[in-house]
Amino acid sequence: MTTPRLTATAVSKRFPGVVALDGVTLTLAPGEVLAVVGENGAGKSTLMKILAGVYQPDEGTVELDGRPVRFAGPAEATAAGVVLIHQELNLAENLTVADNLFLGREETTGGWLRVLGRRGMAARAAELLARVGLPADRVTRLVETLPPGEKQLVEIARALGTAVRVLIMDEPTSSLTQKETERLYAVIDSLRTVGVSVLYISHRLAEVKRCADRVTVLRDGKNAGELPKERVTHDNMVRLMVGRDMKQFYPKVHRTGTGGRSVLALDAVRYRNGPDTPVSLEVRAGEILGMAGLVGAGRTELAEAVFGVRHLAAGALALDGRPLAVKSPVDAIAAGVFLVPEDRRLHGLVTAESVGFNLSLPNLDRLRSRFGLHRRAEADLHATWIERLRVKTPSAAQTVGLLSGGNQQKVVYGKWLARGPRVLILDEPTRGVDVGAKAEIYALVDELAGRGVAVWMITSDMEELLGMSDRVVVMHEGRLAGELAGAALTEEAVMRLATGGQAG
Amino acid sequence: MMRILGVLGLLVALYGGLVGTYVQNAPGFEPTSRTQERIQGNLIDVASIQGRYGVITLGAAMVIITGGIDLSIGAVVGCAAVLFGVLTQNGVHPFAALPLVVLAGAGVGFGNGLLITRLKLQPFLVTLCGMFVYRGAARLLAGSVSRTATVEAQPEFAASLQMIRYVLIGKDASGELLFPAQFVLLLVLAAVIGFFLHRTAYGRYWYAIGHNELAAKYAGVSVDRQRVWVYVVCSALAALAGVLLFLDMPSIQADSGGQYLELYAILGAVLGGCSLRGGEGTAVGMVLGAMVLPVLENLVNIRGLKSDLIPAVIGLTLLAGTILDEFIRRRSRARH
Amino acid sequence: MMRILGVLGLLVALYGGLVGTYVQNAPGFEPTSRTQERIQGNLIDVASIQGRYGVITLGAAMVIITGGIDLSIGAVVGCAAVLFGVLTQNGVHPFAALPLVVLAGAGVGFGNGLLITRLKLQPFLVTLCGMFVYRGAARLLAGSVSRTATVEAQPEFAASLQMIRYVLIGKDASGELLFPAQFVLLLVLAAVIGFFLHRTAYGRYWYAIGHNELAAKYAGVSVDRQRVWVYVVCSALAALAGVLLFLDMPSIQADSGGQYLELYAILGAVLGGCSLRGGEGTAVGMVLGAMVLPVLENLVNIRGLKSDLIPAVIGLTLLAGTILDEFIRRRSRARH
Amino acid sequence: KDSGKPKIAVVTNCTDPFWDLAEAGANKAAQDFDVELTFRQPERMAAEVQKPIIDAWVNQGFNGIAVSVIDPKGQTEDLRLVAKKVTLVTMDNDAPDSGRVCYVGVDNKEAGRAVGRLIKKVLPNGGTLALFIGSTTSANGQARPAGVLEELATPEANGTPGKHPQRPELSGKFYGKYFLVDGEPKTDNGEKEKAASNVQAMLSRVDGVPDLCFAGLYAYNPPAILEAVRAKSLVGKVKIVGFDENPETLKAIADGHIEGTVVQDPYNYGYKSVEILAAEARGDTKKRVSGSAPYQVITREGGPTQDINNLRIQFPKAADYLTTMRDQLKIINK
Ligand SMILES: Nc1ncnc2c1ncn2[C@@H]1O[C@H](COP(=O)(O)OP(=O)(O)OP(=O)(O)O)[C@@H](O)[C@H]1O
Ligand SMILES: Nc1ncnc2c1ncn2[C@@H]1O[C@H](COP(=O)(O)OP(=O)(O)OP(=O)(O)O)[C@@H](O)[C@H]1O
Ligand SMILES: [Mg+2]
Ligand SMILES: [Mg+2]
Repeated sequence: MTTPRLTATAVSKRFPGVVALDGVTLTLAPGEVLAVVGENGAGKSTLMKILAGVYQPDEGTVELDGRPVRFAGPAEATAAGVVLIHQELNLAENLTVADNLFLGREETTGGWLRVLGRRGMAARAAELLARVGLPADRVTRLVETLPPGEKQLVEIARALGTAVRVLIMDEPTSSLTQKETERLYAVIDSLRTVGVSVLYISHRLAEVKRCADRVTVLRDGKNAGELPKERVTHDNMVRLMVGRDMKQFYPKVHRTGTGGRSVLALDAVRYRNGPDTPVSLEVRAGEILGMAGLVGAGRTELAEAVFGVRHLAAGALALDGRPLAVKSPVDAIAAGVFLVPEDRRLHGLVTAESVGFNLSLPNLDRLRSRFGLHRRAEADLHATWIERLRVKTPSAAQTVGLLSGGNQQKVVYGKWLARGPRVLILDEPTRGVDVGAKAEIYALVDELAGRGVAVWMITSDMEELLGMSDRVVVMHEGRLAGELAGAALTEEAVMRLATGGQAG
Repeated sequence: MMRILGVLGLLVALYGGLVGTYVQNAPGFEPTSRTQERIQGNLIDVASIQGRYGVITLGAAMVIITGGIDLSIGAVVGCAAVLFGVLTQNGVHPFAALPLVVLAGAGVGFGNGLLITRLKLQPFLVTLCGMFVYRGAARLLAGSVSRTATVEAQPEFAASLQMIRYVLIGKDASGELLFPAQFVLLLVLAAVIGFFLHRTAYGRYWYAIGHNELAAKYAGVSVDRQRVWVYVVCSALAALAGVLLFLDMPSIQADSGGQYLELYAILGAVLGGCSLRGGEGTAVGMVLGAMVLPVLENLVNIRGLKSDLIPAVIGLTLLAGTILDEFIRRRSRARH
Repeated sequence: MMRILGVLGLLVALYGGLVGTYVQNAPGFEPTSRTQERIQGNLIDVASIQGRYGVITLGAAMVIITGGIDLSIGAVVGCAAVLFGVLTQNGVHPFAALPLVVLAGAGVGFGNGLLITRLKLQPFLVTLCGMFVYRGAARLLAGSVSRTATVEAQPEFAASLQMIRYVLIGKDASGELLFPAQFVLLLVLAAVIGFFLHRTAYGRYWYAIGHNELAAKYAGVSVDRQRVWVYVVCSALAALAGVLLFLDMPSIQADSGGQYLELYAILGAVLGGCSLRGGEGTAVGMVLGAMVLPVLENLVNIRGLKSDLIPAVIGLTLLAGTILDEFIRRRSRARH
Repeated sequence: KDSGKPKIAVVTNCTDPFWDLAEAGANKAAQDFDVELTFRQPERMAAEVQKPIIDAWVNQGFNGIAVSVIDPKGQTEDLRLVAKKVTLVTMDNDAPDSGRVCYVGVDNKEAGRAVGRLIKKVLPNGGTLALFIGSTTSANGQARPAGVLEELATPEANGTPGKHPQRPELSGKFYGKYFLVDGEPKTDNGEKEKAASNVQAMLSRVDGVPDLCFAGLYAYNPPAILEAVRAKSLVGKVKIVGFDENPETLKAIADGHIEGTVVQDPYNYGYKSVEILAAEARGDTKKRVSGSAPYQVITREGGPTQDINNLRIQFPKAADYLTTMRDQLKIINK
């Protein structure tokens, strides 16, 4: 038997009030693709950060090629060939793509002067981008002008630019669509053939099935089991992760399906600095309207325009048949139109504040009493929604930014559900959310739709799109490319529209 | 909570030093009761100044909590003092001049706020320009103002001026300081602001804006309106402090009245636990933070340090306090 | 690119106003060549001051690019000037004193940097305390210093001092200003710093740190070391400016030498396109930004404005420039 | 530990080398008369900075305090309260109704007149004048320019607005035969660099005008004027008249680059104040002085003592005065 590329033995890590990892063990062979799955907060990211030198373990050892290592920081790990792509984007957005690709390991001349070899880096940058499927003109673009999906690809390209021997990807596909994900599989396959080991974290179990050689499952910071390639099935993974079987993953219990009355209508809407093509669509009561499109198709921007973050340049909105004027989110929220944003940490949560603070924030006007805020009512609200959404947190006073990604997402839902939506715009509703929580969220959304809430779900997750939508509209380069429902709603049809083709 | 321990420790040390100096320097023949009396008189003087500092610190701290900064505070204090003097000297009754000046201060804050929110200018820059502008406005209004000059020009205001002075400063007609009314005022204002910060929706909005303006916006907070409000309150408090300065000080020079107060106010806020990154700070902390510099200056005065030593001593003490504070916070975080 | 247009417009307007004032005020009998000569003489005077402002602006801007701030610049300038005076007066050769003082400045920056990176203190607070401390250090060193006092104490240094003065300031032995050497120095330093900012890996690190410190850290940038470096450079430049001040001014008082310069330096950096949020700014912009205030003050002086009007006019002009800048940027963004 | 000696304190109006001389004198007197001395130069010239210092001393039970008043009218009431509790002496600037036991210092307006006389001597046939000063909000900042202009324009001291005869673009005011550019002193708020750039801009404006005189009325102004004049190579062409005894000024007078300066003898302010307060603390009221002290006029060559407006005015040589000053400063090592 060859020495494993990487082993972690009995690794533990504690944070104030939380045991994130408790004696976790993991091995990774050269050229192997190992998927790590687990519920939100199971400790996946923490384990990866320990492997990559971001954290030091409280107990346990990490060995690389049989030799014990203790990286003092990410730079040391990278130098040893262990590269981590973080769950959250970590780019210097004020610099160009090329600058980011080589940040910290620039090609330089002139000794200590470290003069940038810009020509050489530009050429290599173009190669790296080509490997992840990005066009060469991105090389000189500022990262802040790229849509989130492309930023994620830049992160991956950056990792490929190093002498990587162990590539750790923490939910690399959460902001990627099908097409880019396929591209990523190809990259992974090519890495595997040259002997690079890959650690792959994802909540999209179909992906895991597609590309993993082996699956390790974490639960509550402990090893919950391992599945060899032939035993990697959706149900097996779920059973190990959650500890029980799960039925009815994409429920359609409460919904009436298409054909309800129109709740939110967009009539030839254009927004400032947006595409020239007007968009018209309707979201109806009792249905979930899915919206598909490639990265950067303009779905997020359209949703933001309806929510009042972007200014309408033309067209009109109507709610329940009455005109709706939205100048800012204040108006949208007053009308009952809520947005669960794509970028949770930037737009969804005040991460430095507590769970309770965030749950209360849009509901404060209802908690008002004569002497400021009605504290009892507020505490009730916190307790109610933490419990109903099963948010895994020590208390309502816990800082939201310290929760795992999925639990953070639940808090975002909680703050809107507490207010009672009429229209719920979900932009990537389950990004970074584990299977269990996903099922809970789907059930919740189904129930809301059944109660007459219009649900507009923007998603890049094909499984979710097909599983949950009653009707799907597809966007391509800022315009509506077509609508699909019933039997016409297939993966192929969606992809064809999304890439600019005609509906079948 | 932990944010307060550092500044509390610093204050205890400073007050200890103060009392120690008195006891140590008391003439041998002096009865203890007399020493106590002198200490008390001195503490009242200090409290009086702390009160005025505190008023502007509250404003600065509110701005800082929302992630902004206001460098025009000192100039607004000076300008407000001069404005109050000029108004009363020209026949505006003090009872009317006081709200007028505070209103003018609010107007200044409104202007700052609009420039920052509508035109999206950087607060540092806007209020730095404001610092020049309001200082200039003060100089255009008058060279210097004083109660004496006002009473000379409008003898019939003497009684009303004295009344305001008694209520706001705590000085009797002879100018004797009877009680630190400014500190009482600070406590009242801090209670009001503390109520808003910690017990109402507005406070939540301010913290949210300071931490993450976008998230606040996406949660339906009218970010711009709240920010403007905060600047309005800050400048109105600065204007109020200007009136206090006028009433308390023998004379105000337009070119230097209130100078540096913005730095002291910001310092007070930061010592009291506000982070300049926004989103942090408590009303209690603000009051404690504002108390530091006046005690420190007083300690330096009564110890009769050489003038040349003073800035270094003040700087090093503040630095030591800051470091102490940081260590206490780290401890508490580690133990948590 | 667009960041520069606003300040460029402002400068063009100010220089236009300056030349216009001369032409308009030229006596009828004066030959044009004589008017030109006078304009030129004045522009040299202005450039000389711009040069010195620029030196500290470069430092302030570098700190700002990495997302920090340095309020101790003015105090370091004053302290360095005094130190240079005291050293030379006590027999240290000017050629040795110059590097020594710059080194001392670097040491100050090193201290600031360590406090900020190791103890994780807020830059605003550390450098505000520094402002007191270094001002105090200057006062402890001496009351005031001057070239004359140095030459009197060490007559053998007269020639070397004059040589340094000629090279760095451009003044001949009689004190006549022959050419704006300080501006030349600024251009040289700006070229060096521009090279580092825009052409080397270090510059990339500074921008990255300013925008997203964590991203830089994860990319393997030794964030703390880079930040310390930047503070070192900033304070070393301030110390150099202190020596320039010593050489250019008749005498420097420890209590006031270099006062307010930190604000002017920050203003220059921001006008030149640095954002106080970090991660933005260009070397060309810094130079242009530093040029604004001296021309503006000169224009105001040349037009013979009443002294009391001057601060208000300066404040409003800067504000107008800032607003103009913002509009140009918005335009360019919309068109993009 | 408490020494049992009388405790005397002196507070000035700001920090300045001028006050170092006073501090030297005060220290000497403290030795001579065996008292404990606290001498304080506050950070900037503002009553709001000075007041808390005085209050702290009063509470600390000092026996006597000497104050350089900033705004006599405004501060009188406050000082009256101080005078009730401790012995008060005013120096440098007086507040006559404050209840102080006496005033040590010159009459700033009288001293300003002496500057006016120097200007007249330099430009006997009239000419163009520019005045530079830190600020005009304090008592001395008002009295000095007023004295200068009164001397030049007696009896019509308010000046007549007008344009410069040869350079109509320069507006200002006429005081007798003298034209004051802009009709007011140019202020710099104590910022030394601004003091320099003020002069520089003025030089550029009056370039080519004959019979020029620049007068600097705060201690740092004359050297700032000289530096700017040198930078334009105009030494001798622009006459400079000063105030106070900045060493740079004195040296320039000795070199013939500045015409003369009017000095107040701050060493004696410090010495005298402490002497009086020490005596008062021991119940001796005989040391009190009355009236204002004589100023001195320093020129390169010096001159015989004269009686002017009931004051005995000395005219020492610059070089001699400089030497005296150095000796005085030795006591505080500056
Ligand atoms: N810096 C931290 N401070 C405190 N608690 C933390 C910190 N980082 C992680 N945690 C906690 O440790 C636990 C494990 O978190 P981790 O991010 O590793 O989970 P995860 O498996 O990656 O979840 P997800 O799938 O949601 O990303 C969680 O309970 C989380 O709240
Ligand atoms: N090919 C592209 N190159 C650069 N920018 C693009 C490209 N396509 C779209 N964008 C930009 O992306 C933004 C639209 O992205 P938006 O986030 O609304 O799309 P999305 O469909 O939600 O995609 P994502 O899956 O990335 O969220 C616009 O600002 C647009 O200018
Ligand atoms: Mg994770
Ligand atoms: Mg999107």
